[in-house]
Amino acid sequence: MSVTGSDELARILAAEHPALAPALDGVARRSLLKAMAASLALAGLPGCDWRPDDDAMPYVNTPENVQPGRAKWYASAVTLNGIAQPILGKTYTGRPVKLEGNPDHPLTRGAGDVFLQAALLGLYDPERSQAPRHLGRPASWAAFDAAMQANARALDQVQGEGFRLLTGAVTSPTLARQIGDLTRRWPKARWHVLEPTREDQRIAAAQLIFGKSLDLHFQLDQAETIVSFDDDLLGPGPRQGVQARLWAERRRAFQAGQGGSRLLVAEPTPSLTGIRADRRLVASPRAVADLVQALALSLGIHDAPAPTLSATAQEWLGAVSRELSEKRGRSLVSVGPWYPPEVQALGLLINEKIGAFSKTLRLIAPIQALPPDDRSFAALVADMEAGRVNTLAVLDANPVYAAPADLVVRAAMDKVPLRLHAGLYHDETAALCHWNLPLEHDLETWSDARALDGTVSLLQPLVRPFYSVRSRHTLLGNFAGGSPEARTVVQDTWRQTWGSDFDARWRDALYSGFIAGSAEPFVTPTVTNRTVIAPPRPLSQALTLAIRPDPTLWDGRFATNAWLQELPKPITKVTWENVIAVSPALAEANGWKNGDQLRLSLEQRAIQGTAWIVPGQERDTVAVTCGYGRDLESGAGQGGYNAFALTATQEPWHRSGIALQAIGDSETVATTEPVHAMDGFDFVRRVAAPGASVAKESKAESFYPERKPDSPAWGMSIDLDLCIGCNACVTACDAENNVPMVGKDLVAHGRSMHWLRVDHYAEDPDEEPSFAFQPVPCMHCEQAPCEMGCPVNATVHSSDGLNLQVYNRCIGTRTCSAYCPYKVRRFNWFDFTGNDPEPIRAMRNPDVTVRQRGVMEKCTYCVQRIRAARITADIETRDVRDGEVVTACQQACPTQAIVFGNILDPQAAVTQRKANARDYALLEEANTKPRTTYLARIEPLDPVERGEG
Amino acid sequence: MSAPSPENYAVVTREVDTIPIAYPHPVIWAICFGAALVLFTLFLIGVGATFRYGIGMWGNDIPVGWGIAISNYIWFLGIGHAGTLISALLLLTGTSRRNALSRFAEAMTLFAVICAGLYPLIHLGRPWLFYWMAPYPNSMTIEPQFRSPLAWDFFAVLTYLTVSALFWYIGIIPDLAAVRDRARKRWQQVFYGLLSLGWRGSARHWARWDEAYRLTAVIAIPLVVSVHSEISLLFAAGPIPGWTSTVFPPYFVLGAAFSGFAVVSMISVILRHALKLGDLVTERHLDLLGKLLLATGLMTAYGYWSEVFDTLYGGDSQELATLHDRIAGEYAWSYWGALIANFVPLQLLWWKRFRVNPWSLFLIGLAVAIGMWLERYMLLVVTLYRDYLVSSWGHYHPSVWEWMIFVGMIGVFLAPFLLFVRFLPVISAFEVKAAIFKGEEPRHA
Amino acid sequence: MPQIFTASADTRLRAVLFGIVFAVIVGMLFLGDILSSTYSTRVGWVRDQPVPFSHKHHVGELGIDCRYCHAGVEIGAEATLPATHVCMTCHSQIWTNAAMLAPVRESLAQNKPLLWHRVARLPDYVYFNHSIHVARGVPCVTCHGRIDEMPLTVQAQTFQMQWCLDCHRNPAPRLRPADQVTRMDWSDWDHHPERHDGFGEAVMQAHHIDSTKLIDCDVCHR
Amino acid sequence: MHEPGGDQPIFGMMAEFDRPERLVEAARQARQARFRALDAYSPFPIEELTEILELHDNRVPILTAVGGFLGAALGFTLQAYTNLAFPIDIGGRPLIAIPAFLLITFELGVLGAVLATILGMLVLNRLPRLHHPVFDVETFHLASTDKFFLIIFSIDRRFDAEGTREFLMGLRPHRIDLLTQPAARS
Repeated sequence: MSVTGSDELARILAAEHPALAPALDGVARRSLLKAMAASLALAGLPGCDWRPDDDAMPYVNTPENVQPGRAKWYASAVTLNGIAQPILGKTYTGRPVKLEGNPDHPLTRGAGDVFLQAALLGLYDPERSQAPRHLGRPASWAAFDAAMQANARALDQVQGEGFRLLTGAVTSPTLARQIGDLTRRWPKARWHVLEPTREDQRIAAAQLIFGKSLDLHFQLDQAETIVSFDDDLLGPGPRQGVQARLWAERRRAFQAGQGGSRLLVAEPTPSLTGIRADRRLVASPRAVADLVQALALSLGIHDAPAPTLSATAQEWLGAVSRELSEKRGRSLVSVGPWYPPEVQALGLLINEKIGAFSKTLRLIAPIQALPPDDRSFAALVADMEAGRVNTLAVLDANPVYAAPADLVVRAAMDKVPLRLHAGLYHDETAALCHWNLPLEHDLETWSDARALDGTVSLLQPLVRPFYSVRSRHTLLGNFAGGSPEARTVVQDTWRQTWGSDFDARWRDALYSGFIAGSAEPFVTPTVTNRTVIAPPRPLSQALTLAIRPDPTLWDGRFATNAWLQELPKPITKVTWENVIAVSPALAEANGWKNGDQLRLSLEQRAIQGTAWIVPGQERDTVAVTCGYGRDLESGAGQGGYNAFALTATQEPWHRSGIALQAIGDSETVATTEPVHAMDGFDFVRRVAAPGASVAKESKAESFYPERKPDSPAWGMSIDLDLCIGCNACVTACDAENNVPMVGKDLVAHGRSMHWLRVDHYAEDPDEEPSFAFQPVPCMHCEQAPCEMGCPVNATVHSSDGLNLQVYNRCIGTRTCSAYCPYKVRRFNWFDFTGNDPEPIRAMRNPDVTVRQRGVMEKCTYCVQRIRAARITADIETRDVRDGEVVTACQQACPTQAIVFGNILDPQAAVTQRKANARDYALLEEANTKPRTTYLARIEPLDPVERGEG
Repeated sequence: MSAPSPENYAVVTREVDTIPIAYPHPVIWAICFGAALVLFTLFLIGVGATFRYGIGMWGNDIPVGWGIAISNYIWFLGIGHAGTLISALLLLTGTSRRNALSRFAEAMTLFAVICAGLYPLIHLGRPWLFYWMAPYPNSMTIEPQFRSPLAWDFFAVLTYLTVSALFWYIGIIPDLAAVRDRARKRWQQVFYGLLSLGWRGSARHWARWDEAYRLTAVIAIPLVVSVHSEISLLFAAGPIPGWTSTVFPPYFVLGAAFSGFAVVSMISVILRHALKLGDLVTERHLDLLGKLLLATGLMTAYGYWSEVFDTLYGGDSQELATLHDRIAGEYAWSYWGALIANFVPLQLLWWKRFRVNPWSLFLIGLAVAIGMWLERYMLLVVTLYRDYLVSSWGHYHPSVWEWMIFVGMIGVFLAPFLLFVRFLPVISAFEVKAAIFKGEEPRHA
Repeated sequence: MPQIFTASADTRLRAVLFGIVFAVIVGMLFLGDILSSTYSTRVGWVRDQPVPFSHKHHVGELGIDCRYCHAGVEIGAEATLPATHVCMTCHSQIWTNAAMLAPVRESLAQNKPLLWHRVARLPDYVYFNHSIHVARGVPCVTCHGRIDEMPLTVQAQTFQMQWCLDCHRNPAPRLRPADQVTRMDWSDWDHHPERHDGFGEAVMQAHHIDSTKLIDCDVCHR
Repeated sequence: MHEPGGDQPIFGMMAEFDRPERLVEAARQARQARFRALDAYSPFPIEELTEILELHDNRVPILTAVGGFLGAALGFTLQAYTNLAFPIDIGGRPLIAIPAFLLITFELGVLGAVLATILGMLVLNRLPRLHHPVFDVETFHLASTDKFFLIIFSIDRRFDAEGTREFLMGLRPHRIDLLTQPAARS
């Protein structure tokens, strides 16, 4: 699905033809036409490109509180796995142009992730299905309604016998209520859930020992010691924003000398959590399970025979139990959702033993609405095959693509007389359904959803739908022959709850974006069953396969999202495809190199993927990610392989007995960072204790007159001790600054356009490397070499210390880039924006110039935000307050590793940050006096390494 | 030595000035010129495609934002330095031997500099705005940024081009007059009549001409040095390891002269053969060229050595890393290639018989031309593809379009040079005569 | 040897040489003129509009304040064009069926916006913010000219960078009392600057306006 | 004006020699015969002639110096002025960065010097001059090959057709021509 062919000719095409416009990868002409249709809805909204806009189109009737040319913020939420990610949406004349986490939300406090940021592109995605279809041909909603009413009448006769509803995870109280109503009306109808990345095994574990399903709530801000058994606490997913924020709170306290913050991780393949760990043990999935058992044993939780552990494992486990006994009540043990319920249960019992319950580990009633008793997806497939299903309504799920491979969904589908599919895309499932019903995107719909702690967010439309789409609530009503209006349905839910003071509370909820006090209360459950038997170990000694959700495409729902496709994976920095991660040892044993094509076969099924050597991966573990290998009609999302083809209902995440061999040929992988070794340099510096200071280089002399900076003097500080490498800053930057996406081939060619990159370092030894992340934006050097090199004054210094890039002055000599020691400048090799389809133009941030072909661009410290703040301040005749200018990356950072402000204001957060002893400048020896500086990583030696204990 | 006689003067005129009027081998010339035009077309195609679709057509990327375009710019400009330098030096040292070499050496300079000057223009991201490099009153009130090495280059190259052109032109006027006087066809008479500005060899004119010519020569030498020093600053002014060396200016100037003399040697051998100028471009000339080549070559070698020494002595880790990349990195072939092609064949020139043998001289010149190209490429690419931050390391592989433009650029050089050979006196006949008169240039046979 | 050239050839040659030099000089001057001419700046050019709206009538004669229609001018970057219903607030009462106003009624009836052609245009890479200029007392007339005397609206200034910089380099003389920005006739100030001596400087001091910072590139280019 | 203007009917009398030495000798004798308005034509510069005919002209070097100075001055003021007119902070460098400015100053200095020198030389030589009386001499086309000419201009005080001819005969030239002006011929 690459934008441009590998040869020159294809590049020409890329530059010339909209069909290959990089910002919207792999858009076929057909969908472009659709995009044009959509453009009618957007007509007159001033697109922001370099052509002077000649015509002006005022409103006929200015909507209330819309001020053309002035941004309005609306509180709403986007969902991931049905879980609310509360947002504030920035809109211009009714067009959302940027999403930010909702800082008022009691749980997230504004923390978000890449998926939250990228949801914006999802809204404007011309790949979306844009009108209903029947048997693949465009159809009218009227026809659909008629069909549904007929069908509903038939079902009424038989109490809904044979009607099956399949949804993704549901936390929406309204949707749950609607489903409830439906099943009351049709008692024999059944509701099933398929959410490929749902934490089913955790819920099962709770069932196992508490006798009821509960959600785990990790209070990372309370946990001074966290022991993670392959649980990616800080990794991608619905939990990332919240957990990263909580962990960072503890970490900041630790930096200030208040209590500890230690993270001990045992995992088979490097995760963001593992990279952040103080002690990381490389262990195969089976070894991880063994470790849990051994720990439980040492705590006297069971008396099963002790598993055999390697020396390093025992040593690590020793450190763990030492820590746990030291920090009783202030420590937490978590077991990855990938492990079977029994192991999970052991983890819970360990937590009980170490006094974690209702301190570092809170339990709440599940926020997801779950079907009563056994309504698993497997059961649905069984019924379908048995012909017990006559109407299958798929609402926002994609079973054909994501179902475990041991279920023959395609065949089963054929046995269903009437198949309805409601989704954002015309996906694999849609292709097998009679009716394809386009859904409204979260940003254009009325709905509600719950955050991790149960707090309900109201979803309100930030923009009038510009495709012919319907909300999930409306469609669910349609299935039952009705035609409810989404807003009313949602309001009804809350009218029932609130009764008389509905209007006031509704208004408040819309304004704040969430319903205050709707969080689930914590429960202190009693353990009803302690006889947990560990799972039978896989007998095979061969390779183990670890399947994980993809860090950028999640379960594949974002396959058409160019921002996420081109976002470098946090650890491999690979874009546009998923790779087969193998350990250095395994690769060497088999003579595999990065890029070699491997064939991974398991039972009768096999996938073909690209080998990628990952330092720090367990020797005999092979890691793959879901989400790629899509089969959309437009051809989008075809890169990589579909790992769901290797999953099984009973073993969704770990499989043994796989075979792996090279098939001979090799392919270039589009990675933004070919080399990950630091090569003995000290780009990322480390200190041993919070108070310690980094080795400062002697102050270098300069030929140039010392210039006293003039207030405000903008500067940035990035705390490498808080950075978890989640990439939220990168995506936020893409959205805020209209950064174009260029497609796989150009990325492979070293032409990716990200203004901000997160460097990942893995230093030898390969088996147990020491990792680090380092975000690198423009350093805004006070003595910038780039400025000196530019012959036309296109990159110059502003009086408040910004290193400016004046696009319209740039003639593209690229001298600035050649002279830049940090190589943070990006060049428009082709016309990356001129051919963007109308929806993408509508999405652009009007405050930022869209760059023309042949000009250099780079991080501006979000100068548009600085200027906006200064104008407001000037109008109010005051100085810009600290925290008034928040750069996009800073805002998006869930751990607040990035701080920005006026370094001449002694009170400013950034000034205090830079006063820290850990503060250092990258490449100090280049003597460029950067305004962006870093705080060193804190990596305390633990007792064993200190030679104690 | 035999006493000068009118015949001698007439012979010289016949040998040199008949060439433009009645060219000896028109067919061969036409074939060569046709070939040059084909190359020229390639150039147009390559540049056309680049302008239409963008610099992305090339292999450049981040970190290697510059590529062949800039290394060729330096290479061509280097070649362009020999002509003026050699002819000015020899003029001032009063060596009469220059007269055989100076003319086409200068012509080579002229066309090489034109080629060099084209590169910075076509490598721009928005070439249609190239004129922003020049100061002129404009509604933006923005002028060039004169601290930038590129701004310096802009002035340096323009000045150098103008000066070389004028130097070459006033040198050729008297011979144009001679051609005019022998021309019989009307169009030739008019053509050469106009070009020679009606020169009539008046003693008054000669006197002033001589002053002007020598003054220009005096000025030309520091100019040559300054221009390539500036080019070296295009690299050395940046903070990037491998470029910050202070040895760069002399290093570049010597390298330039080196490559230039190499190409002069090649051209003199070819012309000598093709136009039967054996008794004008004598073995002594070849010998002289050989010695110059050897001398500048050895000095360039010193530059290489001192660069390595500086790095090892300075011991800066980044500089050391770059040195390592040069001798053992992905592009080590360019370093060793340069080293070998530049200095190994060169050693033959210690022996006179290799200096005076046209073909050995030609081949050594060729080797040096290639070697210096590799050196320029190495200096640029090796430094850029791996600078400070490991995370931003990259690669550079020139695209077919870049090669096309390079090959085409050789056509851009050859086409006008062939026209020069065909229509203008390639040897400074009047100076040969002057030498005969002074008795410095005895006539053999 | 016969002469190649006639005696008059020299005269002609000199004429040609002189002609070339002359042509180059004149050509450059002419090019410069074209670029600064109203042909390229569009100053004073009338553009066709759906409705021949007369600022002369509405502002000059009826005395409607700029901000009644251009409501955004004080709070946002854009002055904003009036929505159709703003026009109709009056024209539903008066000139209710003037042919001239047909497009306006149509727009309201069919809920289709009027398509105006911009008169005061800036390139997309220039970010001009009305609110701050108005707040500091840069009167409308400075950039938009005597709009109250324009039967058909035309661009009053070149809007070239140089023109912007003239003011940004030395704002003081252009500053006026902020509460009178919409006033069109400032002849008394222009004719008797001494009467208002130091006003601009006072404003600049009061608001700590440093003109050296007003020419930072990012003031307009982002 | 060292040559007769168009108003003179006679331009001068020209003698042709086949050897440079003879020309030099002839020139010397002409000087001894106190002819002043003389010129010689040769295929290549002959320094002796410059001596004998006292053709030294130091205006060219002066022009060089002046041109060079003006060019350099222009170069520096251009850079200084533009930086003062729109002061922009470039990488914390000084606004007037003298070392950086010197390069362009030097280049423009060189340019000015060379332009002044060469254009000056042409102007002082009254070139281009396509049509000239001496071209009327039948064998003058050899003046660029291997013949050498001495001319005594009609404006010389001692010039009279007969006497001058006899004097020139005394120098044993190949031939002697009397040059008339085109004006007179028509």
